[in-house]
Amino acid sequence: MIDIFTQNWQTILNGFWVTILSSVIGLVGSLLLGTIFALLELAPSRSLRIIGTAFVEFFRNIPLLVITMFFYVVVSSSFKIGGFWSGTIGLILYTSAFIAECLRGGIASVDAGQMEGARSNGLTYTQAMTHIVLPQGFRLAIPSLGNQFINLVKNSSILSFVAGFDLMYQANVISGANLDPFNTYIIVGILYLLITASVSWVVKRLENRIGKEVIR
Amino acid sequence: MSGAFSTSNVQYLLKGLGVTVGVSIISIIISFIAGSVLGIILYEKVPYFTKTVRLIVNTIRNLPLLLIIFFTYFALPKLGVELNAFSATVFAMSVFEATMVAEIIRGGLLSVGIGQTEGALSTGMNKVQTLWYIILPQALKRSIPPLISQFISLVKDTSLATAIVLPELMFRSQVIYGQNPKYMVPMFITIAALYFVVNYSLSLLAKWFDKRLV
Amino acid sequence: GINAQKQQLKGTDKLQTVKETHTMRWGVKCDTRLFGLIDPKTGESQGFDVDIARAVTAQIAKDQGTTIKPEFTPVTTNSKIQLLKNNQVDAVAASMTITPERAKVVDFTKSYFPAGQSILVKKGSPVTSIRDLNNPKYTVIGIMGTTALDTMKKFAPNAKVIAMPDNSQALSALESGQGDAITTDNAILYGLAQQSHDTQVVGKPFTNQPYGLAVNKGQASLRKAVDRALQETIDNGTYNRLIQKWFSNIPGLDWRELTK
Amino acid sequence: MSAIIKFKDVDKYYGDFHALHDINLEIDAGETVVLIGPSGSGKSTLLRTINGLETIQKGSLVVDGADVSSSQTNLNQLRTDVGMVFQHFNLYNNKTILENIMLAPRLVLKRKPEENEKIAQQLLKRVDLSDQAPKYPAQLSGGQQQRIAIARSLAMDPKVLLFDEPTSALDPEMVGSVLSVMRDIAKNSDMTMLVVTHEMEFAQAVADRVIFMADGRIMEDEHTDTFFAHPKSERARKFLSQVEHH
Amino acid sequence: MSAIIKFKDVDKYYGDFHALHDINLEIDAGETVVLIGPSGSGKSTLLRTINGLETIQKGSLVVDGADVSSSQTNLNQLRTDVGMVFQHFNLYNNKTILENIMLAPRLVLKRKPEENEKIAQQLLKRVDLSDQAPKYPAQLSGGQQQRIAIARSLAMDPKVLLFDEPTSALDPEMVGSVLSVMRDIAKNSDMTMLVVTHEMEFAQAVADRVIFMADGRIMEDEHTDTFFAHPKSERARKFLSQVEHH
Ligand SMILES: Nc1ncnc2c1ncn2[C@@H]1O[C@H](COP(=O)(O)OP(=O)(O)OP(=O)(O)O)[C@@H](O)[C@H]1O
Ligand SMILES: Nc1ncnc2c1ncn2[C@@H]1O[C@H](COP(=O)(O)OP(=O)(O)OP(=O)(O)O)[C@@H](O)[C@H]1O
Ligand SMILES: [Mg+2]
Ligand SMILES: [Mg+2]
Repeated sequence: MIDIFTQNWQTILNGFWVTILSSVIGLVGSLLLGTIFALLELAPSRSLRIIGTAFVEFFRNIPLLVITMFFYVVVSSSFKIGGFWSGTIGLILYTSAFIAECLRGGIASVDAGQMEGARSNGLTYTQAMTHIVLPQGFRLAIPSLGNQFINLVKNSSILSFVAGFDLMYQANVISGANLDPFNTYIIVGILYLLITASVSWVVKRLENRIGKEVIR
Repeated sequence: MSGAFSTSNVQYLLKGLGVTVGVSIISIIISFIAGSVLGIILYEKVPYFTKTVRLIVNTIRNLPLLLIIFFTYFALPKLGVELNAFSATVFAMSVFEATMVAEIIRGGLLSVGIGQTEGALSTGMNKVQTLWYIILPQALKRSIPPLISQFISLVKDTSLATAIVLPELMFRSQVIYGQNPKYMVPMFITIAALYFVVNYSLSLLAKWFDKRLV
Repeated sequence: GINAQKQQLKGTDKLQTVKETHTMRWGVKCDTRLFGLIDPKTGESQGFDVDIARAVTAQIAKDQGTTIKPEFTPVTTNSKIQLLKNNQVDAVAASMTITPERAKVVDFTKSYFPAGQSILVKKGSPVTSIRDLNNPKYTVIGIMGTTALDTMKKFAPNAKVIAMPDNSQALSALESGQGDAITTDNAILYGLAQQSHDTQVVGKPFTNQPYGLAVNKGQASLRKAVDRALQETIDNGTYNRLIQKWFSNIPGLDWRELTK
Repeated sequence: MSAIIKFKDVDKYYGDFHALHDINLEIDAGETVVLIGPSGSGKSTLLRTINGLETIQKGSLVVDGADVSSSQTNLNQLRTDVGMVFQHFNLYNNKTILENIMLAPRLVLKRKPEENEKIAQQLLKRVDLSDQAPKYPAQLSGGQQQRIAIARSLAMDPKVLLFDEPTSALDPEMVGSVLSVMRDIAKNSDMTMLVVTHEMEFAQAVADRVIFMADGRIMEDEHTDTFFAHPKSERARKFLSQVEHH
Repeated sequence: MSAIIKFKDVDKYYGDFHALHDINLEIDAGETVVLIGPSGSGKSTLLRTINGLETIQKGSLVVDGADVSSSQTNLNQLRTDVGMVFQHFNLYNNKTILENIMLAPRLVLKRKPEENEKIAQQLLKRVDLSDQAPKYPAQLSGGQQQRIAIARSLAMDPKVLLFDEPTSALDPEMVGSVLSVMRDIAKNSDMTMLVVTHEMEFAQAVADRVIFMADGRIMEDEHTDTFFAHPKSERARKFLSQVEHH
């Protein structure tokens, strides 16, 4: 098993970095887009709410592979995007729908008393939202956001469908050549676990730090 | 009628929907049963055993499903387990989703609250009776909405089986637009719509349960 | 247990199994025009490879004095050898080039199709041969897991390279301008050219990469049976009929050159 | 003295449910009024209409000259004059004690930082919790949290303070300290106070008037001594006996 | 009469936290004992050790002849003899009222269906809730739920009944009905009762003995009249004044 790594370490490492890069871009992009979707879904205006909900429901209910392939074979014929960006854009759109749901859930689970307390104290709706409810909503959403980030890392293997040169893609190339899929996939699996475990660890730490501040 | 929606293409695609739904239903049933058992083991903290199960569940949960599919189809035969694309997909999905279901069931069991357990124990019921008559029914009821969400993911994830040439919906759409690039956009719209209809109905069901449970 | 079973499988004479079960499991392509492409009407792969596999199976049956039904499992470039090694198929007829590397892990019959690598470009492209591509401003598209990319690097070391999972995606990558040429076996390129009218194959094939049928290592009797059946289909004219059936109406290709 | 809170023929519905029936009530500036009644009788609802947390469907409600029922009225403005203390405190979980007190004065009254902090510290002293300023709400006991909630309301310098069962979520030993802060405000300021509570001793000691509600209606509205000495209605007598003697 | 509950030098830890210090206590069969003390003093913990919901780390605890601290003891058996009523009722949310009462007798005592239902109906009558049998717990008020919880415990015909603040999660008007059921049991049965409560009037009226706890220790253990007339410790005096007079 070791020799698979020693013989292919460059290929594997390349794939590893592509997976991390795509995940990080996916994380930042989907967090931004997801927050926008969530705010749209909670907006006072009915038409904004409908737009937000439509986006979220659409991307939540079709497979990531469909979104990714659409960018790869259809969109790429007009805009020159390769496998990496088709996959990463697919990841961002798909994940942002889930992040929007997490944030909405977080905000909903902030005790209604927080809003009432703030309003009774004279704060406007916007002030109460930005100073009191949203910050608590984000914190309450951290565990479920963490789950989404782990899913994001796992889902980045979608790049292998579109020649995105990620870890999964390289695993297929290597095992197609050495005909030892057993050990090749185990090695690659360990690398994936390395990334997902690190994400869990960071999320746990964040949870604990914030848990000390807000005990519910 | 010819073009993207010729009779034979439509029939071919609908059969793919059948495969997608078939794989999904079988995997849902197996993963629900296996996941419930795992979930109870995780909840009950059986010495050593639970720790082992926890390690396995965490490992599988944190791997890409695609990797598990490839592993099942290409690597498991080396151990003498021969699977065709269909059974390999069902096996991989069931294993992966069972770990997801386990976590949901465990969460459901925990959310029932210690008070129910203490109430039951204090009337002289033993642990198994308490679990079976009091905790599990409430936990399952609470788990329905997150389980449905998980099963929506499962339905979507069947598309990954194109990688091992399972002739499900996504694969068949590729075959059809492989005939003619002009069919690409119609095919994407069609399969997106098909997946959406199946999954959105499921998510409406989840919302309905959600409302009824509060 | 599992290991004993595995030993047993390895020791099994596949030809015997084929005769006993009256089925021969073939791995064929599902995405390769002219050789193995799924037809939505039947849901089955159709093409020259598939017909050859059928003819060979029928011939073996005749030779062995029994009935044998061919069974087809769709494979990808990436998975065909793995499935053969895993005993998930008995033989492969999947536009597979005979190479010394592969010959180490599988056994080939003699060649049944004289393939060679060529390039496909958009009509009107300044590229007219492989030499023109030897320039960093060009990107060449290959198919994941095929030998074509390695070979191409010898002829045009300066070109950039991307790999696509299958042929139809390679074609759409060419059409969408992600690359300037596709390189793979000429026969496949003819299929693509037939499919997409603003592309053409240019230049002569610059390699000799004959296709062979393959069986797993250690199956001498099966390999001999397949080889013999293949020769018989050539001898009795079936082979040439199939060449004509699949390659007679491709513009620019004289199918007679392919007959044996 | 003129009425600072004035209900006239007010009705309130939650959907089809008729929560307040034909409420007529005037409370003068500086008065301390205690509101009692069985669970579900509409006490909280009545209180919450006063600062616009609930809207009324019929009648008129004027608070400090502003018509609460009119959509023209700026509720944010009104709420700076009408503070509210909740059963479950509702302190801002994500802010320290000091920030809890200083936030609304800073955002709404645009009070200068130094002045804001000075006032906040004085209030902390008044509720006897000066040493807790840097902590977060979750680190305090219920009784302490409730005293902070009172200080937070006082920081806005309101004319009216509403209390909705301020001690009923507290452990018995915590109740005393909160009531004594409330007693202090009632005696030593000209604040108008309207208090929903089940603490009858407190009511007897501090209230000018007692209002007894049942089924969304005001059943009695009497001077404190009169009410406790001679409750008129059968309902009130029964209620008092249940609450006082178990 | 001999002791049905017997603590000898009992210590209990939650991890590092020393929750019960050197508890020595004997309760005779048929006695009604009230346990009081400030929040966190260990009242619930002490109660919960008696039916094995919490394990002790030192000393011995014998209940109805069974050594609770021994791993040999069948706790399920013990718990059929020791019922418990919780602050938050803990009725089975997924069962009707009648099923709540009948479940444990059916599963544990293997009581016959007809007899089981007959007894359950009698108990429902005793707690004055005969008409609620087919409802689910969530459809009842807190006071009603607590009376059902008592009936559920009685259905097992226990020798000991433990109550952990049975009325402190209730609206004030609900408290009376629950206390009167408890009073009925204390007077009209030979049940041994151990009650944690803040209801001092109830304690004075019903208890044979009062135990006062603080910081995990038993500070006083006196006859009811003696305790209320002359609490020995400063802690007890302070506690009584806080709980009784706000
Ligand atoms: N948001 C709401 N939607 C529907 N009904 C409500 C709502 N809030 C209160 N109610 C109902 O209105 C009635 C009065 O409720 P309210 O909270 O004012 O009573 P209360 O006197 O404060 O009772 P408690 O002593 O239990 O706090 C109750 O029947 C209650 O169920
Ligand atoms: N499961 C537990 N883990 C750790 N500490 C606990 C646990 N349960 C109780 N404690 C601690 O033990 C001490 C005694 O708790 P206990 O619940 O017995 O007090 P109590 O007298 O019943 O108080 P209250 O009147 O608030 O119910 C408290 O300091 C509490 O924080
Ligand atoms: Mg209320
Ligand atoms: Mg307690």
